[in-house]
Amino acid sequence: MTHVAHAKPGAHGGGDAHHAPMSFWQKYIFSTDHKIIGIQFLFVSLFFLLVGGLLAMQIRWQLGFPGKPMPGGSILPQTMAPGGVILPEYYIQLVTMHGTFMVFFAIMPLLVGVYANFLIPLKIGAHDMAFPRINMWSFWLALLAGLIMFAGFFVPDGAPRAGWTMYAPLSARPDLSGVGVAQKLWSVSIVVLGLSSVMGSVNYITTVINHRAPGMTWFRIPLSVWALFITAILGVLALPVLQGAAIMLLFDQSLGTHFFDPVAGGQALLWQHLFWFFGHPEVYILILPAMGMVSEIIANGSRKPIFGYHSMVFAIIGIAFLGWIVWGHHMFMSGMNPTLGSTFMVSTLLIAVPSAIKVFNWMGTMWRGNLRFHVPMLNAVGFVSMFTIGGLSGIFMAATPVDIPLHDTQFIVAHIHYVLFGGSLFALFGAITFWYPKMFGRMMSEPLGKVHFWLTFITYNMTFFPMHIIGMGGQMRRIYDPTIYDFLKPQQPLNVFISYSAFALFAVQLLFAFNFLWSLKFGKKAPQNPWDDNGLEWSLPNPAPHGNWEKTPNVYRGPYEFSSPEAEARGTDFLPQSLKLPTDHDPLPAPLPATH
Amino acid sequence: MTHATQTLDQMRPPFPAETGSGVYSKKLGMWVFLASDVMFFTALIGSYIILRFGMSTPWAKPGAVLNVPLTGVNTFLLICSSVAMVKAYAAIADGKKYFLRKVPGKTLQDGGLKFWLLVTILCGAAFVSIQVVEYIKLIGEGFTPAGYREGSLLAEHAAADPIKYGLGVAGMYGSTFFTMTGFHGFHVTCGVISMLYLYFTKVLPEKYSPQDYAGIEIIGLYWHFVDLVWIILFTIVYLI
Amino acid sequence: MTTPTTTHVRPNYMLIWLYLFVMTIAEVLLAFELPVSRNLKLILLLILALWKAMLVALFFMHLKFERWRLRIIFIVPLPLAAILITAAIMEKVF
Amino acid sequence: MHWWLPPGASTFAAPIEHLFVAILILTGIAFVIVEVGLAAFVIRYRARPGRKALYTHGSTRAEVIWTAIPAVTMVVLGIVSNHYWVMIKDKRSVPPNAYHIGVHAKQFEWQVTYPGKDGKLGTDDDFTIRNQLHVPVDQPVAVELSSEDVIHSFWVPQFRLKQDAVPGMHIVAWFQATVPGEYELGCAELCGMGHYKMRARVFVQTVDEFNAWMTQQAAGGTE
Repeated sequence: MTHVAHAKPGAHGGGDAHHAPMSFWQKYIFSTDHKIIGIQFLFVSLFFLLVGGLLAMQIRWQLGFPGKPMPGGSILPQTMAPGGVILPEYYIQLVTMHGTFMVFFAIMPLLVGVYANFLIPLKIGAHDMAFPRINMWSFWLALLAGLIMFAGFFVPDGAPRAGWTMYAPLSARPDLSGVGVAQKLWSVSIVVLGLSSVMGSVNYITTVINHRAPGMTWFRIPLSVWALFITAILGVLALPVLQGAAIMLLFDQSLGTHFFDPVAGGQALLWQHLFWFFGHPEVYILILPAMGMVSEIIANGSRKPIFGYHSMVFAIIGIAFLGWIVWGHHMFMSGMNPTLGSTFMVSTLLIAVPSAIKVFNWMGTMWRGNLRFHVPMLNAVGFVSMFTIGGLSGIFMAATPVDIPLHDTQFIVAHIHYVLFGGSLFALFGAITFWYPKMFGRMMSEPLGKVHFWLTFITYNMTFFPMHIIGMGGQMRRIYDPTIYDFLKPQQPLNVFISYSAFALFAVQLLFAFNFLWSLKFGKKAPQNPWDDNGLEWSLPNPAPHGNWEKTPNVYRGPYEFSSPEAEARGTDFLPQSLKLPTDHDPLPAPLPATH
Repeated sequence: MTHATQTLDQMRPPFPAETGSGVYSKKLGMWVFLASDVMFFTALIGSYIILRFGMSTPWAKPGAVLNVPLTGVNTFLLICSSVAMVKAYAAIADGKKYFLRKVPGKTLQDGGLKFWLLVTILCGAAFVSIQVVEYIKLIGEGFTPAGYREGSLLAEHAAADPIKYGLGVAGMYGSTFFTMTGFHGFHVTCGVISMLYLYFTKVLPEKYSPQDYAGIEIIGLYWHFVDLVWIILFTIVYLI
Repeated sequence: MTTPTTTHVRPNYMLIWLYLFVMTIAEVLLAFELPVSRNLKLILLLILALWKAMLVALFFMHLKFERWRLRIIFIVPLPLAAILITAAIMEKVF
Repeated sequence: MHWWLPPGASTFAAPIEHLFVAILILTGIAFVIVEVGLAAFVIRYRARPGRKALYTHGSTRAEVIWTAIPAVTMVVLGIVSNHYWVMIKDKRSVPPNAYHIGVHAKQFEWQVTYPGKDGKLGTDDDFTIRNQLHVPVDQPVAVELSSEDVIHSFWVPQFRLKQDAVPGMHIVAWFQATVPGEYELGCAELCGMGHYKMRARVFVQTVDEFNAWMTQQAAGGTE
């Protein structure tokens, strides 16, 4: 077996020896172990992903079959769907909470909460995060925020009704939105979530800067960690802005301040500026980690070094930088100064450049490779092809004149789902499968994974591609019943088609849920390095023990030395980062910085 | 300290020579947090600037509504507490764990960590107390987050002299003033509580030494940052 | 020790405190007593405030004695703040 | 079933559609390169016994090429787009002979104020009609948008015109209808529970018809 070759003496075998046995509570609930915290995040955010998905199904029912009783809808209370027929006010709650849950409590924690926690220390050779206890608090605060948000469904008037973007003054004035309590819960939840994200991000940044193993130089860091590091920087700088905005919104709702109330001199657009100044970096928080993990998987699946490692890193940094100066493109139709709009248009179009670099470099990595189509690789290739569509459709909206008919229509809904579902979620399906053995010591089912990928790929495109067309036809976002408009009536059959596809897409995801849960107990036992990968994490047993390495590993080379001559000399096509060849010298460990 | 963090401290990983920040993790983490706090205050102060620029009627004249002498005293207190903090830092770096000690040849006694940190805490606590008094007085006069309260003394003054009291901007004035100074006060309170905690768990038991006084340094960074924010706030809220 | 805090000459903290104190007094006098135009007043007050803030950051927070890789952390948010405020103000000036 | 933008009925339709097609071609090329390339690589380079991957860390030349081409394309696209953007949205682009109509949005209706016989808004003979927008054909019309409560968005798909109505702001949007007929005005920004039914009818009439209608309404007095 090839994966025995790089086993390091002392790297495993009772790796937990220096830790006294812990009770169940210490080990799994109030854990400070970054891997357990990652797994906690995984279960919680998968739950919220399911919640978001269920909300989406109801939205699709209403759009496909407006006014018809929803199957099973009769269990909903009279205030939401009497007799199973969705009410307009419930419909807006659905779209609001679908967006909120998916963005803040599913995709963001899945990418950052789960994989920043799980991968950063494992991939840079650290024993844990820099601040394990703050890390634990970050998880519990995120869960608290999620529960506060979830509670919105069960208070009088129901969940918030202002869209996930919470545009003021609709969100600020209960008399206009019709929601009192839940609107405040939204603000409180976001403030708590912001705190959690900042705590997490401070941890990730400090860990990456200070806790790398000897020899793990900046340009030997795996791309996933680079992406997560830059994401953490975005998080630390962007989330406080949203927190500040949410606090002002909360004060408007409860203390009688007038930040967003034009009647008393406030500015309605101020909310949009603050929200999108956070919101666009947030968009990259939702895609950069996916890009990083996909890079990891594509290099592994292609058995080739990543094409243009340095430009990949600079592309990540470039996207993150541009992310701060493009927020105005969400406000092209808002009555913003048109000259400002021109500036934002150019900066937005420029994002195509680093994105193109990434896509072509992924293709360059696959070019003349030896492609192994394991499930993660399938999903990663799916990511590249779908992200490309999402990126290209963005150009339509970046060009301001073309944006006029497309803004706030289903076209933008298609675009965001091509990036967040076709992008982030495909990457996550790949990542979950790829690192599943590291988390749980077992493999997910390969045949089931392949069936899931292909069915998802097909139903996903059937669901979201036609949305471009109905968006071009002019269907506005968040409207309860498109059939009352004459110009939308002809395309109602397409809406029905999308709804059926969406139901199928949801059903296919149950396959993934089954695979995930079933493999926990009955999956094949994972070998130590199931994917023949180079990463430091695979020098540990599966699952890795608390504290990771007994002795900090040394790093001798970059993360993507697949098919190198040295590897071939060993009769394999991979070369783990921690494997010492006779020609390698040990990196010098630096002295500890003084504690003051 | 939990078991896990103890073992982690024992097996702190070595630092690669040519990389890393060159400072220990807690300090680095505090700086990253401060950067994030800058963005938080950007949201609040930025909104104030944006809203003030957007008003069509003039803002209230400095000192018309707010009590500048009182907050001037507050500013003084915060500057004093900041310098006391840095003196505490210098004291423990020199190994002075004591409260006060007689130094030969000098009339004033020499302050150690215990003395200077106590001064810091007292000044900080006094700042918060004065701010609470200020709030109570302002609200009593009729200045609330929603603007000038109907029928209050302030509303009468404002009606008589709308330019001086910025009648047209009362709502914005109240909103921004209370939010900005309120969150600054919240930061000060958090700092005072943390310092009290350190004072009783680490400073009085003399756990800090010239080899390890990370706690003093990072709480100091936070404290100076809060002072820095106040310097900006005092000028743009009270004086302009 | 190789850490910067021990290699540099410690600044005279009480002197910095005196500067801060005097500048605060100057600010209050400027705002209420000095008969200069409003715009000049505004600029002078902002310069004084930034100067004081710089003193605190450089000496009390020791940024003067830190390496650039640490200073940069504190500097990065400032242009972002400037971008946000400038863009949102431009809104009103067209 | 239509698969394209709704048939255009204003002077903005043609330039926007041309730009749309241009972007469609550009993105179409990129789409084909990427997707066909991916498919070809997936088939051609799949793992087979004895296959060896090429050991390479990349090619600076290739990377410069695929950095430069998108960069140049995007800058050109930006310059071209900006021309039309200024034409449509810039305040100074509103034609001086435009016919001004006030549109006041509120939850959940459009209140359209016509200038009456003197052709000027803000005079005594103004009159207001709910949810009906009458405009003359081939005549620039400036819509003066305002909002009562929350943010709404003035959206007539056939005119290719969308503009938010923001409370506290006075926004002027202009267009010139080219095809007489009946259209719909919808709200494109979530404005509350009744967002979906915030619908008004738009009548594009010949100048004679419009004048006749105007006279009749003005005679009927203000509502």
